[in-house]
Amino acid sequence: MLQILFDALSLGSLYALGALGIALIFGVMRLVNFAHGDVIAFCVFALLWPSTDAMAIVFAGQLPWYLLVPFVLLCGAGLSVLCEIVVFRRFRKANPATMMITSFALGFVIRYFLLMLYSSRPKSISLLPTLSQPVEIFGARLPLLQLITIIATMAILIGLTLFLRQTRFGLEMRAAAENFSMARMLGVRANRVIMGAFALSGALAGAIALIFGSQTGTADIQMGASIMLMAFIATVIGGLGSLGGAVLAGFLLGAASVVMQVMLPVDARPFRDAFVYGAVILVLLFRPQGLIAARGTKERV
Amino acid sequence: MAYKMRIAMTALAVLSVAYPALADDDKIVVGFATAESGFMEAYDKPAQEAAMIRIQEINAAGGLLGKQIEVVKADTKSDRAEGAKAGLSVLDGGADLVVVSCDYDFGSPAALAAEDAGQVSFFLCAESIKAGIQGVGPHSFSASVLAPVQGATMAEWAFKEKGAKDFYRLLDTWTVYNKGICDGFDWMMPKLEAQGAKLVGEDTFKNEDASIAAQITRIKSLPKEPDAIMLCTMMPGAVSAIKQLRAAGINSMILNGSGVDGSYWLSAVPDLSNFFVPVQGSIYGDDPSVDVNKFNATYKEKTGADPSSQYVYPGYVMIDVWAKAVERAGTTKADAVVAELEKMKDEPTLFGTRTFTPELHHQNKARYLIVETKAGKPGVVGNWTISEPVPMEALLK
Amino acid sequence: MSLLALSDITIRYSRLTAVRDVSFSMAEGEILFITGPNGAGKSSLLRAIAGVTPVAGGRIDLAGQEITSQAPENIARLGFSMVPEGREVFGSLTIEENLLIGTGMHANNRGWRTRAASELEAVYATFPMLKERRNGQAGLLSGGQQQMLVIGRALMTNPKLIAIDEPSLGLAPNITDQVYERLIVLRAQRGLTLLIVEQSSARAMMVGGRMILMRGGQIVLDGDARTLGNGEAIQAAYFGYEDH
Amino acid sequence: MSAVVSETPLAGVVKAAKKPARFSLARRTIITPILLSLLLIAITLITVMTGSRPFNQTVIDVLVRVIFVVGLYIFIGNSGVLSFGHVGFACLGAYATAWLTINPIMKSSALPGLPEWLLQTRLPYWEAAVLAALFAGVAALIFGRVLMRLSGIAASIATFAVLAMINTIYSNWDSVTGGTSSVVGIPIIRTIWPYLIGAVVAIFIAWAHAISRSGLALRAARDEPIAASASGVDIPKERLVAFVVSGAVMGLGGALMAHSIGVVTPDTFYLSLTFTTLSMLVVGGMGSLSGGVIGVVLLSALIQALRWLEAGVPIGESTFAMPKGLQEIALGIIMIVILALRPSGLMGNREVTLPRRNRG
Repeated sequence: MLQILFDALSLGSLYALGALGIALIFGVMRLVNFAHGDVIAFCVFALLWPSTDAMAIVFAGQLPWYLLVPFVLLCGAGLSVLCEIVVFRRFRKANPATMMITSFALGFVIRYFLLMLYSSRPKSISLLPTLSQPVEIFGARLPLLQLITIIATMAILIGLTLFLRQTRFGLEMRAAAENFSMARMLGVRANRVIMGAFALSGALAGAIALIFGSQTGTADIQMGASIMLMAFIATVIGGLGSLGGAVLAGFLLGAASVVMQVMLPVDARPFRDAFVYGAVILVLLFRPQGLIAARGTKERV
Repeated sequence: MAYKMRIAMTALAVLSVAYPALADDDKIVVGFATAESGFMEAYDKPAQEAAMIRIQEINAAGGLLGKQIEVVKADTKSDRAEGAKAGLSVLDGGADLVVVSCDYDFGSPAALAAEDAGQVSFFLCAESIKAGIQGVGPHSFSASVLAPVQGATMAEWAFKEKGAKDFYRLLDTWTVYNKGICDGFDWMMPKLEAQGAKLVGEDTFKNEDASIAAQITRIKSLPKEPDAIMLCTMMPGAVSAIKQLRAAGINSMILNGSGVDGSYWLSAVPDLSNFFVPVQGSIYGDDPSVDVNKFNATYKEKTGADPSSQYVYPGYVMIDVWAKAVERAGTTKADAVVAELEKMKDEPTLFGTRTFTPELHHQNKARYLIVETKAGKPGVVGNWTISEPVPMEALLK
Repeated sequence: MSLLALSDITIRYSRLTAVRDVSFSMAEGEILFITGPNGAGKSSLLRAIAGVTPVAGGRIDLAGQEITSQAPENIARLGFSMVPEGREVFGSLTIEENLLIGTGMHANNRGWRTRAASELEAVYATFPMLKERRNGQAGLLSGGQQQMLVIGRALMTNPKLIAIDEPSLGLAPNITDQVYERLIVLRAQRGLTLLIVEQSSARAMMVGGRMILMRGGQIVLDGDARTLGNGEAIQAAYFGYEDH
Repeated sequence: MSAVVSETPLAGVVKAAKKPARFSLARRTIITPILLSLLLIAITLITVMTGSRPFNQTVIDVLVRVIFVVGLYIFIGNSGVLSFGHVGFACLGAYATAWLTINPIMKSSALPGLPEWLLQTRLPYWEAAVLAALFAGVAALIFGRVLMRLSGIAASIATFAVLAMINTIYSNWDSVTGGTSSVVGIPIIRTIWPYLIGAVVAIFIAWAHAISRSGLALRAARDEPIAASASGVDIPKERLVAFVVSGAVMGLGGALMAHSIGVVTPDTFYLSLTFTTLSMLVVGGMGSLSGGVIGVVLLSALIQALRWLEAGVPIGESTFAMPKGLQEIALGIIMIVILALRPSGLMGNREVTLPRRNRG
């Protein structure tokens, strides 16, 4: 039972972090950033030296953890901000569909760039190998990594909450997420807030890359995609623009996935995702504005 | 509008020049409709390199039927629709043999194009029964061994040689290949159960699942850790699954298909032990056959790297058996070559024997070397040939 | 020198022209009402000054600088503060947080809280109700309270000119009275320039000051609110001639 | 007279859709589908003249994509709601045609879970394609009944959930769909004409829907949602009509795609096809039928040109070849540039028509 709880929490953590990364950008820009998954993949590959050999040449991955973690977070933030400056800045006034397709095209560019440098073969990396040891807690034997994932996610969530609540930048960001043009009329600098949101979102992508990378031990071009999809769904059913909702929905999706895997009979288990998506449709039908509708969010016409 | 149309047409007209249609009977042409870019490239390229090595050997020894073998290539871009185009384009290039992608799904559009044109097609290393008569037609073959043979081999070997009694089956539903391994395992299990083995549980996951924690919890809730886990999966999800199994403290034997062969990923699971893979030949320099080790050296010399996994070898086998059949038929005419291929019974090759029949253009029984990874070091620990061939019913499941 | 000057402003939404060739200017300390029926282009005009609606033609100057097509945050920095139609409080933020947003632009990160504190005290002195509920969610306030909040929020940017779009919208008349009372006091205290948009001219006549009447995207009358308000001309100008 | 927002043109449009007015509307707009069809016919004729088999296959592919993108346009363009789920209907169509056309002997061994009557059926491909389209349309009706209440991004996600459900079910229902493995034995049609006919039919269906009362009402609702519902437009109902029609067109496209390569798997009809087709629509111009068709033609031509560069172009003595993989990168960048320059797509909301006429 305890084990199931931990399983649900650790999977939910990944989805929640992903959903946050998407919700942050959506909040300030109304952009559903499909390139987010590719930023995650990029962060993992940044640890390797570009080569198309089957054997991965570990490069930054060899750094001690206290350098490795900031390195990956910076990679994510850097790439994300770069995307904003080079591409998304030009699309501030575009309609959501155009922005979505643009972000998809950008993700496509990043993915094929990685493919060219590293080839399509998934590469193995041993990231923070000490974390793969099992530990015993309350009678349940858990991978240490699972525990660290949960703790790290909680720490990130608390840190982010403090940042958003206690700093001026956080305040500006929350205001901008709720009503961007009003915030600007009060002197909030659009570029700064949007770049901040991209940087945070990119750093979150880096965090996911670290967790996911050490959990799977693999760097794969496609690796961001599945998390990105779930995160995207979590963002919507959580209530677009609501950060709290995104986190909640992320954990719920993780829990739904794990619980269904446990409860369903073996023949129905391959259909697990169909049930999860069915539940998503149900949630949307009953709460089209999401679980936690961002209060006061104005539909921009 | 008219202007745009003109541009489009000019572009199209120019493009059509890029596909010259030539057919020349003085030459023997092998056409590769394989992935040179995209997802499948990593799988097709090594086998294709091996095929090229065999072609060069043949050419160096005077060619086939006294003619040099020429090669034409078209990129499938790891895309099915592009695959069909690539197949047609090597056929237009005069291919007598159409070599298609490693995977049935990606290779079949090109193979079907070859079948339409009445030409022989060979899958580089597809391990599904469909890669042949059943899924393409009477002129199609695969150079590798069926996936169910791998599952069956591992089950029987673990039971007979390692004394494993309690088996657990963990299937990744992502691909037919994965399902094939487990199908072979499922066919073998009742025979072993009659002798005292037991299937203590089963579960599924998806290759791209971020975490298989729930599946692991199910294994851990068993009264006793199973002796062996039959893990029917492939890259990249395999690494993640193996890592998570070991991280959770499950130390059972892990039995696999050939898809996880290779040492390139072992760094992800430091000190991995009790881990077993069936292979057609060893890339680790300890193959019992001297010729295999010699081939590995040649491969390194030509490509600058050691073979990354056993999937290099079927490419070599493919050209080898096809060339023999052409030699025996005295022609590259498809029907004659197919007839010769179907006469092959336990035909020796560098990497085990090959048998083709008018019912099956694939191997339903093969000798496999078993590679054990112990403390992160893989090495051959034995070989096994299943007691009877996997029957058609189990293959077509 | 005028504080705000518009010349030949035209605003278009795709094929629709909302404001056509509008020019006027405001002196420092002036109070100006813009009135007119729905769709006259009043709000568009305010939003154009604030920089959130692009102008198709013309020029806007604020405090001697051209601000046409400037970013809203830069216009705010020059001393223009906007209280938009429908108030637009940040509903999920607390009242104090709503107020604090506007102080960000004048302080560096470190000095921010201390600097903001003195501004806050001044606003709380004007609107004691806000202080009482400072940690409450802004979205839960009543309409009148929200109106106080957004005026307070506009004050926090330390503006020279406050533009208010329909402060009476959705408020009971006695609440509207209170709002205006505070505005008049504030104007006296701080030497503020006020630009107020109202649909009806009644309030303008009551408060006094200058009034511009717009209709169909153009200025039709401009003069002293009290003298204009009593004439027959305003009736005709407001409703226009009957079509067809 | 100054232009003041007073009344939306909507009421007028809906009223105008009465019989005689509609006839003149049809006459006024029919030139668009005709021109688009002529474009496709011209491309096809050139293809046939070159006689190159791979090129023939390339153009078949383009025509199939035209069907998909036109199918997407019928829903997305008219309703303004982005759908990520339509490729799911293409999947249904492709499998339906597989069930109907595969040789019964092969079928009973590969797909034993099919009902007896279906196992015995074997239809010519064009009958199967029509039935596949109907099947996809019915499925769209069932899903649409539930989903069309939603709008905006919630609707987009819900349609995606439909795609994911279809994909999961078709990937695992081994006895009926063959699971993730390819379904084989679908007759391959390598002549180009059926695909041309399919694409032209799709274009005319889209046109007919667009000028129908339902299509007009839906577009009015897209532009002025509040005014539309005030004047009695039942938005969910009109959306449902578009959803069903577009689902059927997607089904037709899926069926033809199956016949063009001869094998189907569920993941042929998943994310990558979704994004390719959506990109073509958005780059061409989401709000216009011409935009969709031209988006496909131009992007396909661009892809081919880049591939040709990748394969190597002789320049004088030497051969210039782009590094492998650069093609996709270039494609992505060009798409971004096009969208940056023309955020509402190449065509915007305009349709191709003859000069001197009103564009609009």
